[in-house]
Amino acid sequence: MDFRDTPEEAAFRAELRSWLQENAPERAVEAGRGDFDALRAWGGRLYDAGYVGITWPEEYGGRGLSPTYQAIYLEEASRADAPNHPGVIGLNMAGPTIIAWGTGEQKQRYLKPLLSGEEIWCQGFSEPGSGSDLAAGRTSAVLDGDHWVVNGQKVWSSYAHKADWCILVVRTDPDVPKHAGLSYLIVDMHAPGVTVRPLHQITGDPEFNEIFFDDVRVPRESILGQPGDGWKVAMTTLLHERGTLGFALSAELERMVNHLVDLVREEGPDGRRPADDPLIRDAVAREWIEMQSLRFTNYRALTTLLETGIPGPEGSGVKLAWSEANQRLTSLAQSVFGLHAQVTGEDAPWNGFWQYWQLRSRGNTIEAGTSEILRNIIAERVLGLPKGR
Amino acid sequence: MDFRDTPEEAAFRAELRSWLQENAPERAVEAGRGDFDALRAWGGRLYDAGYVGITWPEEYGGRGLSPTYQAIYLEEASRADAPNHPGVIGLNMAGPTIIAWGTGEQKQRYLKPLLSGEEIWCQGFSEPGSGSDLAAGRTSAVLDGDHWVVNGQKVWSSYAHKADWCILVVRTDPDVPKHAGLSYLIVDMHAPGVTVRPLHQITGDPEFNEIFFDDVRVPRESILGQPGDGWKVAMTTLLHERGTLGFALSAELERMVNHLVDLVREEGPDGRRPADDPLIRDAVAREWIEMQSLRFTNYRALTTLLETGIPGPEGSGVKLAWSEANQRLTSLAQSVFGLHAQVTGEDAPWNGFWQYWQLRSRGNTIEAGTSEILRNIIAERVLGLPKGR
Amino acid sequence: MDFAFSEEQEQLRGFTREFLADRYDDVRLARLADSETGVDAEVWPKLAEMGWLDAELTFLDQAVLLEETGYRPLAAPYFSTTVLAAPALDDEAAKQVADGRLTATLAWAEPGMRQGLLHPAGTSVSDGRLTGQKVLVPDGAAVDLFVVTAADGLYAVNASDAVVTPHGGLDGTRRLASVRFEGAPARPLATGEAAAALLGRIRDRAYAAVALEAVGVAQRALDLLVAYAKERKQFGKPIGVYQAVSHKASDVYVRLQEARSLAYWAAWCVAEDDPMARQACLAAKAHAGEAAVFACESAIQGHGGIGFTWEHVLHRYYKRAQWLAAFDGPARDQRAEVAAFLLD
Amino acid sequence: MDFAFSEEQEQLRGFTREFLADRYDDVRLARLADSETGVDAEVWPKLAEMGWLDAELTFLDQAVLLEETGYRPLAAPYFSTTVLAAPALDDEAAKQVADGRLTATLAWAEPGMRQGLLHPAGTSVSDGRLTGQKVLVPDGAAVDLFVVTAADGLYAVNASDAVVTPHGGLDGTRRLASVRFEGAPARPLATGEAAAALLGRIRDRAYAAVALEAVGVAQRALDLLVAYAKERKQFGKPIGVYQAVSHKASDVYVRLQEARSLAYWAAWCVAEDDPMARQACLAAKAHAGEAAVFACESAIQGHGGIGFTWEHVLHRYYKRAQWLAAFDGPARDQRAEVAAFLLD
Repeated sequence: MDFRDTPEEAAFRAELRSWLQENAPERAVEAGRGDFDALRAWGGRLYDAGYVGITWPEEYGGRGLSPTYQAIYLEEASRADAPNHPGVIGLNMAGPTIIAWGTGEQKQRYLKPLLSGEEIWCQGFSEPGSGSDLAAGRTSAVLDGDHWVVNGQKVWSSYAHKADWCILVVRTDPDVPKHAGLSYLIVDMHAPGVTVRPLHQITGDPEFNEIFFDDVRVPRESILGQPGDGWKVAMTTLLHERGTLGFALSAELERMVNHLVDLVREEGPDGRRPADDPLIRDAVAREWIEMQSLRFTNYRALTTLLETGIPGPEGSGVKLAWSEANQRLTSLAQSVFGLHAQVTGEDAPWNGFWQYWQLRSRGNTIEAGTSEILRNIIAERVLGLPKGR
Repeated sequence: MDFRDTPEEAAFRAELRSWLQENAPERAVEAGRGDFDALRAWGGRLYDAGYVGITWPEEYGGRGLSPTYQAIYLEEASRADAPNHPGVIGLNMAGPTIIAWGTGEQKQRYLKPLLSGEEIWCQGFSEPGSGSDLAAGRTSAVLDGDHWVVNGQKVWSSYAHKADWCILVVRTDPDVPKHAGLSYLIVDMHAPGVTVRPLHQITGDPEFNEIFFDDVRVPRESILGQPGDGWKVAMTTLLHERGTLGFALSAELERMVNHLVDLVREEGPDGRRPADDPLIRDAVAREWIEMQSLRFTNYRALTTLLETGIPGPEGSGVKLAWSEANQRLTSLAQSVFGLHAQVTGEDAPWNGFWQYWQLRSRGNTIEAGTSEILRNIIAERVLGLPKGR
Repeated sequence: MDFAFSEEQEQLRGFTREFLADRYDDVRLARLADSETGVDAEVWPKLAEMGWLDAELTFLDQAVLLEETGYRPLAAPYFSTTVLAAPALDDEAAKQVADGRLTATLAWAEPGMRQGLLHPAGTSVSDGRLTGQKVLVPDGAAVDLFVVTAADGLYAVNASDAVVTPHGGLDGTRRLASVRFEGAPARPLATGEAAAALLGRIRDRAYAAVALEAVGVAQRALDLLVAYAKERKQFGKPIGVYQAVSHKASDVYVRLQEARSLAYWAAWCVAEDDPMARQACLAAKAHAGEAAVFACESAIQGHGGIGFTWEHVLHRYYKRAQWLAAFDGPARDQRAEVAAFLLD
Repeated sequence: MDFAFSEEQEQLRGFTREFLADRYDDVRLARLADSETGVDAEVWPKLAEMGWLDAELTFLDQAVLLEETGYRPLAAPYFSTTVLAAPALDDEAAKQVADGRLTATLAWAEPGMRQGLLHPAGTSVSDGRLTGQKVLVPDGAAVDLFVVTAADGLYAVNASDAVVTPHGGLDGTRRLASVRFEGAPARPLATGEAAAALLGRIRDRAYAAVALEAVGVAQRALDLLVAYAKERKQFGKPIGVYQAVSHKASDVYVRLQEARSLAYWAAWCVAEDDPMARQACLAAKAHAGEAAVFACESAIQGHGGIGFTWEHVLHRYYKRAQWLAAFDGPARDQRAEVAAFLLD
């Protein structure tokens, strides 16, 4: 057991830190509101500097390093308060799935522009009638000559309004049991018949979207795996979404804790310093401890991953715990403003930062696996309890 | 809406208060450890003074008053820190069931000695294999001439080691669906074949018991309702257990909050006053508010009861909320002692009061309907959600 | 001992609920909240007609209205006028309020000073002219008159004599404003100890009102959650069969009933000027504010993604719940005062 | 970056778990806890044999032992001797400990004074004789030697020179005692700033050890809960299918993993004398103590009535969890110190 960086890791960290100091733009206060073109440019600079696809094979534009380096990147980027690469869906979901299931041609075609931020990806998994129940999806694809013809509707798709490509789960065989009839397509978001409708969140920002497919023609070969493999391929996607998520989340939480510390040490609009209130002190310490516990839980999962190639089960609770911590933390922050927390626009305290993130945090226990589903998964897959459904 | 006592209620309260001041013995610190004969004598004195069976018909030794007077009794007894009548199972479970289902003879025979504390009752509902699932019980009663012959085992029966009578749910017909085959007997605990084995709790005290029935002969007429009515009769018992419970619980909580206030205002063994700690102040205020919320929720349910004859649904959450409040409150109290909380015997702080009640409180979410079952009941019967089982 | 509203009060509740449901269905509420001012300009005369502004209404009668305007938010300065301002008004202004000709609010908080209702104010009056800066004034851009706290008492100032800066607000139908007074003509309403006592009564009343509204908010959130849990299916069953959903709904129900009991107790104490009024109002505000937030958060979670959208009405209730919970400081501030009663 | 125990350490864990499970099955544990002294008098030489007392053990090696003695409580003053006392001992005493010939503990708390490990002591020494009253001494009636905090440093006093009053304890295998010294011969171990620094290191170490034990306790409680949830049927199904049970088990699992991560971090910091040791140990103790209590309470609830009986082993773990959570003050005390690092 040794938490210190190896000399190589330390060098990587030092180089990265100074690169970030010189290059990272200021992070927009509110996620959905940033300038997307500027973000895309930032993604390109990150890629050019070698900080995107750190763990991906070199032949596809990656750097072939161990996940430890990715963890270091996430920590440092968060400490520098740098914005995220805009291609999160591509990096965390589409990319790893293509690496696992794609043909050589597909890898050549899609991976590099994904890393550089030139092409943005989105995902089409959920449907209005089937939230957490992926296998109940009804969006269909029917083979017509050399093309799949896709019809249906997807929802909760972030970045769809900016995306060039979509990883799409469709039903290609309605006559077999529901898991067996799914396939996994790569769909051009600029194709005729694709319509994106932004869904505004409770923050007011359009972060997720609905996607409508109306006789969209998709080349027959734009499929990952074989027809009928859709469920298995999607599980790879979700595994990777969750597998690489932990460090990103604890890094996010570290950033929020740091902001919280800044906030409570400031003098408030009523002349008091929240940090002088023992109840607030107790709550801040609790979240710092929570953040460290998630950080080191990630390290444990990472160690297992390095040793066995499979992430440790310790990590499965990180998203669950993070989402609730982030909700507590942002609510605490809002509470120090009193009614002032309600004022929006230019008179909003902290330029609306806490307002936005407090509201945004209510989605944390819903998106990327609801807390209810995650608790089921831990109970069934980690603890071996009998299935409740 | 008027929370003030009517002149009659005020007179009753004043008389009771001064009577308690003169007559109430000191309450034993730890429930299961008191002197039972002294408690029984106290029950007799209470009865002679007219404070037992306040709402029961006068013909059976009650006073025929409205439930408001029972609520006043519970409030005042708790404020005076007076011990409970030892016949709680009789008063809250057996008695109301006999009033509802008993024959004239049964009422004449059983009710008066129950009120006076001369005869103690226990209940036999749960079995080792069927905790919350009453209808899965297997203790059997077979008719043999003029007697039921009872065989089986019951568990979680408080006062069984002191009891003269037991209300017992038995299976009299194994061939019909499980709810339909139950009957409800009154069993003499001194009859041959009845064996009581005390179960020690995590407090170390024997408060509950196992009861073994080995060819116990029960007179044929010692039944409430008809053979096969057992489920319905038992539901009456449980309704009454829960119906009259609310005020007893909020009165208990008021007593505990008062003790907590005393505790934190005292100087601790380290020279500090817990009441100077803002975190403790916040927690104490929280429990005081919780207590008031339960108290007034009971008043609302009581008003509905007075108006309609049926307790209001508001009351169904009182036991649930009380049990968790009592757990938080007693844990908070123990926390102010530090490691000293661990010392038992004559060196225990507060003579072991908080130690006992903190451990005892863990049973609160299990006994008389587990919190899980109570949440099911609220969801299904009050909110009308579909049954999960 | 009687813990029920009278038959007349229950009738009033019925009318009120119907009126509000009719006028402020979820679509209309959203439209108003997102409008320029957040105010339904035409509703005020109707309130007067229906008798909501009558001086004879007891606070228990008003409790019914307040709970219902939590259940269906009313886009008008009703809380500000009748709860925050009315108790301080002189007869003439009170009569105008009762006739539906005057709306008002209370302006107390000042930048750089403790902002509780009972904290001292720095605003000063000299020669009948008031000068000072007030912030976080509820419905500050929607009323005709300000009741202003000053160092030596309470004053009435016409809105037309003040410089009002309206703010955007999370809760679109109850926005805040900053108000600057630059030697504005001011009419004294109360001074010295009388003013302090009056402000204390206003705060009690406001806490009770906030608690009542919070109960209405929580009830609506629970109703939405339960309805959705019966209808929405996942994995082939209505989600209400899963204990993760049904037990959460049960917990909301229990908290809501507790909050309601405290809110009614507080309302009765205010109506009767009961000696426990202060504690009851602190308890009700602290508990009900948190209960409403909890109810809304549980309902959003129960709805999944759809409950997180701007289109769904839930976030309107959530923001109102947050407004109420934040009013005059978070629950921990009220608990600190309760603790002082218990422990000092 | 490597967050795993070495192969040797994992082997040590295997041996340890086997040894403890063998020697302290639930029945034996109960018998010992309810015995006169709560101590397994014969186990000490075996610990020495197995190398548990070796001076060469790193704190990471010991971390393995401590976690396992939480999973299966060891009825011997191992924590007191090796965690609380050993770091202060002089070479001679340390050698005796390593040989299994000496047990020891630390006596710090005094009546009427702040009782934290780092609070000043009033006990005084003059002419090599120590006089004072100590309370809440862990394993105070089961050891040969006391390390005693005095106003000017740390001293060693033989148990035979002290008046020891054993107390009954909720946790039967880790009881407390009061110890009076009336001019007892005392050997100085450290004085002045060196003593203060030493005591600080002892406290860090003790917090890490408490956290590690708490992790073991929580793991056992979770294992018992999961096993019972698979086997116990209600309404025709194993209770583990109900989310009220399975989600609670999931929550325990998550909290346990968090606690474990913090405990290992703390242990590593102590072993390496890392600059973050103080914060890591505070965090680990606060979190893991509460996590163990939560795990035990959840397991008791999941077991229903049977988990609430004296016969069932769960309450032994619950009382140990409470002991650990209470050690040197509840979690809020440790969080207050963490807050000081962050905010002051």
